[in-house]
Amino acid sequence: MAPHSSQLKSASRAVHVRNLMRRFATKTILDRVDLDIAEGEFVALLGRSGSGKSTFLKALAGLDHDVQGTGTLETPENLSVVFQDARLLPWRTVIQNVTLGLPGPAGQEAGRKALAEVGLEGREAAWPNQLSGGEQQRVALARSLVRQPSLLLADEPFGALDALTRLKMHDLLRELCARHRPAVLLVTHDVDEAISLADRILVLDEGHLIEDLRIDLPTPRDHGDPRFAKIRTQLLSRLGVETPGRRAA
Amino acid sequence: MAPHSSQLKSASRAVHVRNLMRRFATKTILDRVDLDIAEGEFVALLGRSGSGKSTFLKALAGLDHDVQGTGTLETPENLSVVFQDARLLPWRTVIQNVTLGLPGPAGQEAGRKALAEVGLEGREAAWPNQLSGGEQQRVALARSLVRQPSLLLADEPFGALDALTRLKMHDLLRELCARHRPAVLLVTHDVDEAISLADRILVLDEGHLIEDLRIDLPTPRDHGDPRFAKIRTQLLSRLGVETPGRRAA
Amino acid sequence: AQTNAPLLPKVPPGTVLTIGDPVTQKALEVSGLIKELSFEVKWANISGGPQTSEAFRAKALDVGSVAEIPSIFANWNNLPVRNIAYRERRDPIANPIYRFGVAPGAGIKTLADFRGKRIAFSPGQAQGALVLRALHAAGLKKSDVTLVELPSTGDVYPKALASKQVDVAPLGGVYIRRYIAQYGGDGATLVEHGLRDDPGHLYAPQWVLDDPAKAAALAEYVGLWARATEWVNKNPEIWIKEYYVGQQGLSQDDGEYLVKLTGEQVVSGDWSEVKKRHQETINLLAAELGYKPFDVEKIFDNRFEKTASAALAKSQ
Amino acid sequence: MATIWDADEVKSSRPSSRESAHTVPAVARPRTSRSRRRLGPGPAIPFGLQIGPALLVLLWVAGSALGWIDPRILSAPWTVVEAFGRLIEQGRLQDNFVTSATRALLGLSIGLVIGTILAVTAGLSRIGEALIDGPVQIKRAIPTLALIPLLILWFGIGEGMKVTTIALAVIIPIYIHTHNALRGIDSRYVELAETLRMSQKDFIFQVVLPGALPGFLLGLRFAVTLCWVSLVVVEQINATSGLGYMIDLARNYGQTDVILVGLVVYVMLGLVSDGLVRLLERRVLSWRRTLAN
Amino acid sequence: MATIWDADEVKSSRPSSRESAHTVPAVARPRTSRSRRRLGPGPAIPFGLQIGPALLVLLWVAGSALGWIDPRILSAPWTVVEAFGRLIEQGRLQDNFVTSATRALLGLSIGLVIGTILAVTAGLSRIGEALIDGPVQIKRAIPTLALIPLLILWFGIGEGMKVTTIALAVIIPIYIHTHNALRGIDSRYVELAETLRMSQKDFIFQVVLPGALPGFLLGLRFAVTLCWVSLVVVEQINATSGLGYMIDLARNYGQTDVILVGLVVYVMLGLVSDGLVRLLERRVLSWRRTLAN
Ligand SMILES: Nc1ncnc2c1ncn2[C@@H]1O[C@H](COP(=O)(O)OP(=O)(O)OP(=O)(O)O)[C@@H](O)[C@H]1O
Ligand SMILES: Nc1ncnc2c1ncn2[C@@H]1O[C@H](COP(=O)(O)OP(=O)(O)OP(=O)(O)O)[C@@H](O)[C@H]1O
Ligand SMILES: [Mg+2]
Ligand SMILES: [Mg+2]
Repeated sequence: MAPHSSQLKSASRAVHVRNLMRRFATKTILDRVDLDIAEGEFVALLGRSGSGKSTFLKALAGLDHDVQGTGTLETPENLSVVFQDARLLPWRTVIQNVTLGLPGPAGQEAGRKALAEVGLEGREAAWPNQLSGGEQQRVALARSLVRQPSLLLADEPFGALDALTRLKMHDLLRELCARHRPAVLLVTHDVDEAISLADRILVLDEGHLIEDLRIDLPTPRDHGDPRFAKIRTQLLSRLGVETPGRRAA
Repeated sequence: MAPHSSQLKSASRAVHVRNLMRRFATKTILDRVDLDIAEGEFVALLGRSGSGKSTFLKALAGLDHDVQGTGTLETPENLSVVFQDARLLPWRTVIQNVTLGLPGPAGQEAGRKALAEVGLEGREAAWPNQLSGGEQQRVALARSLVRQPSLLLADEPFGALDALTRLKMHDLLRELCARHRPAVLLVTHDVDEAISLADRILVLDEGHLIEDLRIDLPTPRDHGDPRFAKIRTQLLSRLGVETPGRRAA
Repeated sequence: AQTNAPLLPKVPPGTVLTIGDPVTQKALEVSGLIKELSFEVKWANISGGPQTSEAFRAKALDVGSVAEIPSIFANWNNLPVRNIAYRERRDPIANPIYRFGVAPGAGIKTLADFRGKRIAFSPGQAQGALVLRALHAAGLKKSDVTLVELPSTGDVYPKALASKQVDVAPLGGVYIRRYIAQYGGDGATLVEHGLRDDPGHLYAPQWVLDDPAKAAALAEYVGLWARATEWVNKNPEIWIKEYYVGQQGLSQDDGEYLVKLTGEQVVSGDWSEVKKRHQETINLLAAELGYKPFDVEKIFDNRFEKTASAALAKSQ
Repeated sequence: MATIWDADEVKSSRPSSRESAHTVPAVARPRTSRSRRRLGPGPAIPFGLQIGPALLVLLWVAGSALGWIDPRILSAPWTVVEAFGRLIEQGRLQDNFVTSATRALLGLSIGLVIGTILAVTAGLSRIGEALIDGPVQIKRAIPTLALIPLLILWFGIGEGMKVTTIALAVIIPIYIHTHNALRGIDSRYVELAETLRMSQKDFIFQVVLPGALPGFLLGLRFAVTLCWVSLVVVEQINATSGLGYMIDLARNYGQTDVILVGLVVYVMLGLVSDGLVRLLERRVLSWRRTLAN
Repeated sequence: MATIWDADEVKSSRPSSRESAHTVPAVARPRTSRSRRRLGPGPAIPFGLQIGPALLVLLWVAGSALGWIDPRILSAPWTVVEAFGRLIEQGRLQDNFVTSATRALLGLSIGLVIGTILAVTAGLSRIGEALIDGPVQIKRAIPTLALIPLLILWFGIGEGMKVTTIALAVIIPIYIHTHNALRGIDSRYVELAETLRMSQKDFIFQVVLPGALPGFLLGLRFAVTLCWVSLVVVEQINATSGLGYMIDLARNYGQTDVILVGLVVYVMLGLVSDGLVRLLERRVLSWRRTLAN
């Protein structure tokens, strides 16, 4: 594990995790995980399907009351989660889902702006089940962003989006980060996405963070850049994919 | 539209669509769409989020009783759908979900094999909500494949999978296609995935199929191949993404 | 209606009678008289006017045992029935079925004091008719009092009196004693009404009486009913033990009290007196409740007038 | 890597693959023909719910007209209509209805409010549940008839007792359904609410109550008929008017035609009340996509 | 491209960001402390549901011992316990219980089967619904008390009538809950079933019934208490034993302690039946993740 992560001063860190263990029945999902995330840091989390990424996020969000485990956790109160499923309340309209719990007309206004930003202007009054998969995901994103969290936990928030919409959402997220500087922990399966967005990339495997990689490429990052390709190859091999030719069968 | 699609003889085609219209309230989602898919043909469908891909698949599956529309449709009776949401019955275990409606011990056996193939051996007795997102998606895939359909309609079946698992599922799908030669219509947002798997790629936009591209590259397909890159660029531009440097911000 | 067709001397074989008269049933069993029944009987544990009438309507019952009111109301409401047996208490004024309970502090000593008071009233039941007759006897009209409609089931009346929801309510059976025992200390009292409230009848629907076989069986049953009544008069100890304590689950004390309260019941071979009183009741109820009065002969089957007393005479 | 499983045995027992074709010529009208067998109940029959009752009435009319039904056992419809006419003419039916409706609706409203509050309290707090749930179950286990003497003791025999009894009856289905529905809300939505740092009020009004609404509405369907049905019991006591009183009286006297008038009124009240709640259900649950539509 | 919205007004009204820390020292035991406020009811209190009834009993004991409760109004617990002892010694309680239980459970079983079949029929076919639903609503709208005369007309005064009345009472909640739950099944699962070319039988047993199970079980909770409660009504008619008969008889003679024994038995039967169904609920609905757990 990179040394810097444990040397953050308490004042400047957004997330502080020590010795985090989580298990379901006999299966240990997280095995004494340590992690620090600095304020404003953008961290991407990679890992195989079923490796425990969502479990980790839930633990950080304090949502695993019923899961066995131990450990020390410090997170800001003002955090926001984009769940792997969009998790919209089916009985509230789109705009109500975005502004859930936000008071007054200011909340309404912010919600409407957020919806427009994710490309869903005019769908405010729709029911969640009248939206396409990608549209639902974007509503969930808008709901999280409108709250301007100090810590954003996002579980594959772009999984159901096409290339263009995904790029737009990347831009949106970058701009928000630049503005409010939240710490971000983003789970994704897209290695390129991780490299182009994150300051730091973690790989979770068998309950351990087996990789903690700082990305020092200048932004905007060019996918053609050989350093980009090198990081990609390194990460993919960590994930068990041997490339040249990237995704040859 | 490529001329070949309308010249298939009725005997050898799996899907025959003419003049398909679908609308929600005032919004026309599919506007006189024509499409033929030959038996054994592997077709990928791309399109922006909200462009109507899922609507199209549902129409092909005969599942839009309550949607307004007209058109001619011919599809084989024996079709199978992987929905965009995994759509596992929460009150049935994983193995029961896979073997739903399959009779007897033969069905059980096939179901167990299918689960092992998607990497979920030993999870037969789990409830769906005890699975991770990607695991649920793989159960849904196993459920579809175990039925050996003549037509497989798959709506982003790999969206929640990591790179390695995704490659394994690609292999699985390819081998099944080679064996039973179903016609496949695969919705995906991953252009590389489409190019590496499909015989033909469609792009849906504003209710029309604005692209119908036959992929004649030899298999296995090399992502580094310049023809691959050219097709990728062409498709991405159809989707509104201008590249060089592929996904530069 | 062929109420003049003479009764058959013997019950034809194969006759079945459904009888809702649980008290007599028990008496026949205990006394052994039940062995003398020459036809098949299906016993039903049904009592009370409304229930018996409902069972008649459903053709589920052939004969029932009630007081005077049910046959009157049945005839007003399209269910032709007739009384086929009659018994009364030995000293009816001293041994009434009901007494009026008076709520603590209501200050009522005689029927005349009912004026302006709230009286529990259950229309269609014997208690209801008794209230009307008591008012009539005291020279009061319905409008001189407040009739509070309450069902007389269970302990509703004593509870209503105790919580002073009504000033007067007719009480029967163990409730008479229990009410005074529990609330006498608070000032609860009783008022005697001095009226005849004691008639007991067997009655049957017209269509049963029209069936010669069933009519013959009824006649036999009326005879046994009379002898069972006699038997109970003569064997109060056994009756208390077997019926009140054994079957009804009362204490010995309560059983003795009830037997004393009832006194002796006598079967009469002459219906002229009872018919006269019935006619008065019919006229009173008709006037108070807005029905058409009818001739009392409509609800008696005179073929049975002597049946009970004859059976008694024969057995002694 | 893949050893493809073989399910030929499975496949052979399914219908062989065949083509099905269909054409919908007319434009812009809802597409009804389809290639796939539909497993749900299909589109609603217009006035479908009214068919059953209509058939029963028809049977009654025909049975009485053809002499199959003994009028002493079940009065003929025209006798009942006559009795209706008579009662309306005398003003009795209207009077009784107004009295009863006042009692029923008052009891319903009170029961609704209390039942909902109890359900939310017991649903969201274990202590609330410990204190509330048992007594409600006890109330439910005791037959109302057997409770009447106690209610008289506590609430007298006036209007208060009647409305209280109705309210107590209404509380039961409202409480149980709402509590059950609330406890059945998917925990994923509760997690969501927790991360959104909602206030307790927002949580109740945005998540809990709308999420439990389907259950609440089912409870309401029971409650609206219950409030009418309870009249029969409460109007035995110190009532001089009301539908229950009318039936009670008629039963005491054995007036079958009046009993039937009362029953017909009950049936109509029940069907209309239930129908109104179902209508409400369709409107406020319009977000649902279920087997029903 | 993005014009970032500004929600500073919004933010200012939320609690300011702060750090919360917690440590769980012991290893391998369920983690209970947490940083996030929990909105659900939290973990179940052991024997929580028994607290309410226990408190009521305590109140009764204390009230009677301290003389707050007039024994004329509500017999003291020890009197009732005495009566219990007496009735059991005489064998009356057991006899009555066996008779009643036979009736109740027979009626319950019949009602369960018929109710479920009706619900599935009406739920899956519009014609079935048209024929079944109305009559069920009509039955529901008529008070049982007022129905008794008709039931006697049709089914006599024997055991048949009693069991039928109980079964008819049980059918109502089973039908309505199952039908409602069935119609409420998410249409996504119906779509799935359609694409899997399930047989009608598989559809009913794999999708419809398990999906409607939560509703059915709630109906069952109503049904199990209803079958006991109905005894009071049916055992008024031509019964010579049974709990309802016992209470009725005791009411005639004013034996308040026996009445209370009857009510206590009812309450225990109700609580135990309801508890058993809830236990069953927890077991067969173990797949659910809801607010409750
Ligand atoms: N409630 C549960 N009970 C038992 N096992 C569970 C439960 N929830 C999750 N798991 C298991 O824990 C492991 C980690 O799950 P998790 O959802 O964290 O994976 P993930 O990394 O998010 O995977 P994916 O990328 O597929 O979403 C999986 O194997 C999953 O099956
Ligand atoms: N029931 C509905 N009522 C109204 N509009 C709907 C309904 N279902 C879908 N739509 C709209 O139809 C459009 C097409 O939806 P569809 O689900 O087919 O998109 P998609 O191409 O699958 O998108 P994605 O890639 O995001 O899943 C979307 O804009 C969606 O909002
Ligand atoms: Mg996950
Ligand atoms: Mg889609």
